[in-house]
Amino acid sequence: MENAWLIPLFPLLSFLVLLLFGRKLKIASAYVGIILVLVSFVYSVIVLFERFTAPTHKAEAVWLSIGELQLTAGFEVNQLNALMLVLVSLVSLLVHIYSKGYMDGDERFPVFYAYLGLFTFSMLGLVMSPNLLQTYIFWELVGVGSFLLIGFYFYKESAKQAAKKAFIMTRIGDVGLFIGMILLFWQTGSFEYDEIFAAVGQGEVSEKWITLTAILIFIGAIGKSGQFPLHTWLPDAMEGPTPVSALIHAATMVAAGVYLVAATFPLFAASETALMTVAVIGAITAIFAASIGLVQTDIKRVLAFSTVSQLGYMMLALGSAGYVAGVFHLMTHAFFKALLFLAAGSVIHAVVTQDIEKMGGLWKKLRFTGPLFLIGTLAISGVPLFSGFFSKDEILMAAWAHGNYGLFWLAVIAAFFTAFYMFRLFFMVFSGESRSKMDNVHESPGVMIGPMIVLGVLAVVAGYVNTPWFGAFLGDWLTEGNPALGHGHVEGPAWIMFVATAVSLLGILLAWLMYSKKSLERDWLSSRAPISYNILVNKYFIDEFYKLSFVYAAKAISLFLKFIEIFLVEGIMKAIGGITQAFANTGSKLQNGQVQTYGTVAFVGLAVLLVIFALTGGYLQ
Amino acid sequence: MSSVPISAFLALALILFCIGLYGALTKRNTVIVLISIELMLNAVNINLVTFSKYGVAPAITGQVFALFVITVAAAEAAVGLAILIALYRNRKTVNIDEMDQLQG
Amino acid sequence: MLTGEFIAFMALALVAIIGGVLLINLTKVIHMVVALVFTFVSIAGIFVILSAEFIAAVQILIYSGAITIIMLFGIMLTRHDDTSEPITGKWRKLFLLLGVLGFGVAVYIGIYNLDIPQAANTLHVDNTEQIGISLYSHFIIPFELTSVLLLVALIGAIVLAKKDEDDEKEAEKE
Amino acid sequence: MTFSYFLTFLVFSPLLGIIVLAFMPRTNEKAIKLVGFLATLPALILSLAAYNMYHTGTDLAEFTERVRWITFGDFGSVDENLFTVFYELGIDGFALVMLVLTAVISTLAALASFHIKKEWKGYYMLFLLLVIGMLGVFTAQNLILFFIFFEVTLIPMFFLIGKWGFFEKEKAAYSFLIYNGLGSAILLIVIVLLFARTGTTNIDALRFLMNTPDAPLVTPISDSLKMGLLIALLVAFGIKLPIFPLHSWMLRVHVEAPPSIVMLHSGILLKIGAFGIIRFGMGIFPEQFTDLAFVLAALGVVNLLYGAFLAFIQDDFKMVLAYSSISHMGIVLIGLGALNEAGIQGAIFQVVSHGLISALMFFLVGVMYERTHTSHLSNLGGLAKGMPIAAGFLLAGAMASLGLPGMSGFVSEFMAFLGLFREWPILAAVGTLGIIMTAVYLLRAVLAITFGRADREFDGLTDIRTFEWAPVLVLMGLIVLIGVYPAVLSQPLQATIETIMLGIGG
Repeated sequence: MENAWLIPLFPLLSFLVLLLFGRKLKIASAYVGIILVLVSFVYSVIVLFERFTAPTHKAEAVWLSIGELQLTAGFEVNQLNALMLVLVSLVSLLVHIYSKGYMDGDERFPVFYAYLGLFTFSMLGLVMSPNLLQTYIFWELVGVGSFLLIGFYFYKESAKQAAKKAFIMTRIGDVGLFIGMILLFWQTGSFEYDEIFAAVGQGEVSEKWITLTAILIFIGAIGKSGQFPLHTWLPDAMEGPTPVSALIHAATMVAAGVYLVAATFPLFAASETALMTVAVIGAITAIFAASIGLVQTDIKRVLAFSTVSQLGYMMLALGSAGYVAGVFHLMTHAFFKALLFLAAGSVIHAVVTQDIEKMGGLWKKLRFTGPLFLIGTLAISGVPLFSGFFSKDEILMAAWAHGNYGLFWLAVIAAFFTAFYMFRLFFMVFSGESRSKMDNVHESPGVMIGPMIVLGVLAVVAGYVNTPWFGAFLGDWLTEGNPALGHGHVEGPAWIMFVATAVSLLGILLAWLMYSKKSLERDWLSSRAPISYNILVNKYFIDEFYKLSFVYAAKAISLFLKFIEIFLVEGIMKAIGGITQAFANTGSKLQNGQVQTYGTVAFVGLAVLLVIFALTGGYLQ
Repeated sequence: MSSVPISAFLALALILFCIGLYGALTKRNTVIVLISIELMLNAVNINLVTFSKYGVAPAITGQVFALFVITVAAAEAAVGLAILIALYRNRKTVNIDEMDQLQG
Repeated sequence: MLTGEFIAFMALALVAIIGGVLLINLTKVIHMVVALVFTFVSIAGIFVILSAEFIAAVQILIYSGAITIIMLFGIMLTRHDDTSEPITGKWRKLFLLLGVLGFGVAVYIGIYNLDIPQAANTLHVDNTEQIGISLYSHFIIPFELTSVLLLVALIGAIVLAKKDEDDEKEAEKE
Repeated sequence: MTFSYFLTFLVFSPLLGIIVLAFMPRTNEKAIKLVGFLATLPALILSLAAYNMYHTGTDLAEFTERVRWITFGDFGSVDENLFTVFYELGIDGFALVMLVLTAVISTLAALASFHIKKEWKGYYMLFLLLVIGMLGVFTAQNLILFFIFFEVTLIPMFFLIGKWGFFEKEKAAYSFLIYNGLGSAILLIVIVLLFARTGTTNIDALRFLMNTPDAPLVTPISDSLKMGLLIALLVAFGIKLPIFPLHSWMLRVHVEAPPSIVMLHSGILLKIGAFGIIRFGMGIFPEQFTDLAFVLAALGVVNLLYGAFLAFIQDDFKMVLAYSSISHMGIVLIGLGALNEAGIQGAIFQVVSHGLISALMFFLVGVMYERTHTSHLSNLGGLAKGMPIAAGFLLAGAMASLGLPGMSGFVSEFMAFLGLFREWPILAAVGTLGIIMTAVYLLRAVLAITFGRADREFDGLTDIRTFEWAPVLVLMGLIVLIGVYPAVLSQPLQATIETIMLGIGG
């Protein structure tokens, strides 16, 4: 465990090697990337197992000294970090393998792997950071990795816009984190997590400051995790290659926000207001994104909105003091959402479109992808025995136990929506008649199916590490030795489980009736309530609102400043030039050869000096 | 001892100097300009003599200097007039604003 | 404190200043020179008050006498058509007037409450003799140089004022 | 061990190149370029040697050299050094860092100057003269010497802009000269006044005299006069930096001057403003500086936001970079205004970091302009296809510029804001808006150049060529080095910052 810092360095090595020699390596660059990430993964697993027995390991060195202050860099392996290491390196490894098939034939193949390496490095670095500053550093690097990968198809205008939007929207959140981090530093005198928590625990920081800094840090999480109101970049980020969506915009980076809140949980736990904010934002995001997901027709966008919605769930859990529930859902979600995205990638690979209206009847043609997609769909819908069921259940319990009854019911409705739109997606893609114009639809190569199978298995079994029936192993382990994080398992009324199951089954049934059996009208919503349908299709017009408000405001300010520039600053310029010129003109006029004029000028100059002298008392003191 | 304060003499000299200066720089007639300069020199003489009597260290030196100034002024007046006449012969004018050979 | 000295000073100063002002304001050149004579004479009076009898005498001899006469000659030898001032000079005059006033005020601020402790002096005793002694002892070299200066001025004035016959001829030819 | 004339040789080593160039035929393009490039190397090697010696434990004071130069008046009876100007060179940690930066960027700019198309001989002679001026400014130990070197930078710069620039080069050169001449004049007044009042212009002596009560001044200086002098200094250096609203000359220079000269201008010359404010403003008048700190910090925020917003709507990429320089110099002011260790260190880091980043960016602008003959965003696009490496470096440079962690821009931005948040949190919070805007305008500009569909006329572009590799790699390497391991910079700076903090009394 002492050498855990090596884990992120392997992907970094991959990045550097591919950047320098990628052109020569060509297709072999995939193997470089895969092998190096595999090493990371294996090492992460070893570290995880070591962590089961050994205590938290932390090592640091001075990175930057400012006078007396010494800022350190290092790494820490605690339960959460060890778990995240395995999670990130695993998904990254699978995506690396999958991309070998998916990106086959792209001329910038090595660049893609280099970017993946950079991203994996940053993400692994992020989850090992022992202090806020280092977290922020990797937090930004993760953002760059995501930016580069979204903009991978750089020649597409939409990709360019999406990349820019992703970077800027997350940057807005990052600034919140930046401010929060610095304010916290001046309050507690340290960036170190444990020292901050110690200071907070001993009441050295006032309630007001805790709330403020916690909310600022949460703004960072909002940006990264695509929470309302900074969520709009995430659906657009689907412009990137699909494996990237699976890795970054489903399993790892977007979960970084959740990870951040989890990592700083003792801070949030110290302020009820901050917790409440997290919970409310989470619940709003969950229901809001789920409702948009109901009507989208782009397969990746549906999944993107479901990601946003699920991340809202995790936030709700954390905001309801359900630390374990949030982290648990983070883990299960990583598996089933990565699976869904990879399966969606496989579908797109087969039919070369992302519009679900043009798919259908693929169940028979894609013998592997179909069942795997179904597993993912069942897991996310919270059908019993799949992983999503346990974690979602845990969240609902936490929300109820914390007394957030209103938010609890919102979450239940969101669960219903989720089940409905996921199965709507499933039925439209896989059942019924084919609406595709492609003739030779064929299954993806094994290099793509393999990772999906691994994820499929995990999507089923991952839930059993923390169940009300077989013991909350994960919860106990995560909270071990750290009472600030709450209990390993939250006891709630048993009926919650039945309600959750019931709504998800209801959602599935409704979707089945509408899209498979077709006994219900499909365009029920668009015909009965065109206004609300319109609002949902246009994602509540939030993009348009931002465009009208912030983008135009920035433009307006810029133009206003341009006026200042032209009239004021250039005015100063002109004034200086004009004065110089006027002086020169007067001077040359005075050179008229008349002694009296010269004498006058010389004498008046003397007089002015004398007057100044007399007025100032003779001397500048 | 003295009922007239030193500043009165100095002020008189100042006023005369200012008048002379104004005349020297505004009059067109060169003769008057020369006369104005004489007036300025006279004002200086008043100062010299005043300080010779009422200065911090009264001494005859001030008066001697006044004598020198008068001498130089006389020489200057003579040469000045000679130049004026030579100029007048060449340009048929004594107006100073028509003498602008200094202009390049 | 109306002592005789004070009254004399005030009268002389008044005459001197009026003379100066007339110098500026009169239109005919001859009148101006005459106004100036008054000023010079009153300044000689001021010198007497300042116990510089010798200087006062020299003042009358050189200024009121010699220089005034030279000026009159100068005026007579040249033609004077007293025309009005050119319009362009107006601004300069105003400018200059402000400058002169500023200068005056600034210097006046410096001198108006100048108070130098009175030291006893014996200037009025044998004034001429004192001047003579210091001129021929301490200031002998400058004094001799002054004579050179006067000589140079004399020759220079003659050379300048002498009619240049070559020039005359050339002027006639043209 | 002392190093007599080490610094003299370092500063005047480009003179060798000037002399050699003077005897060369003006048409021999290759040889001239080679000599011009080689002449910058001695300074680079010596400055790196000095840095290395510092790291191996040599005291920087040993580099000081001092020769009696001009004596005014005869005050030997009072103090034989009174009213005497010495020729004295010396360095402290800050100056050492700036010296290395100058030497590095000069060498790279000499390489970048291979793009120059005419009159190489005159160009390189002026170029080397400019280098002498810049090296001298950072080593001068007294104000008069500083001023002389400062002026030495102005003249070559004027001709380099006016002769080798783009379309409106004459106008740019004149506005450069007018503004900077004005700044120098103000600076000269301050220097002369200080000299007249204290009888010395040595910076350390002045620092001592100004901050010691009952110091043996020739004539006393009241607090209000000190404040006046400080404000005059700030204006003089503020023009150079530039501080809003004194910046318009610098925009013209950035747009019209040849890119290799802008590398030097933006990389080093603007930094003289910051150097002067720190060295003289803070060093000599610490008390007054403390009173003005808030104004400076507020001006910094104004600079930051003003530059950022205006950069957002520019069409010319050079204009974007020019405004981004204004914006980044705002961070220097923010750090200085914070007036604590973090802030000052951040400001100095920003000075170095922006020097490297803007040199890189303008080098790339030069490379692209050479191939596409345009720098307007509306004409460019899709360069990532034709010249992927240059585009990649451009993107990396933009990332460094917008403060991506792991690169130098972040360290400085972080420290400056760390400092400011301690003193004025609200102001700092307003300032962080600049962080967002920086990302907005830089991405807008860089993506417009590199991303999108490539124009047909950009098909046959060549990517980075042989000699162009050196500048991009060296600059990028330094940017990343400082970003990852900031101790390379912070260590030499420690002593300087401690001295400053001592003066401020914090």
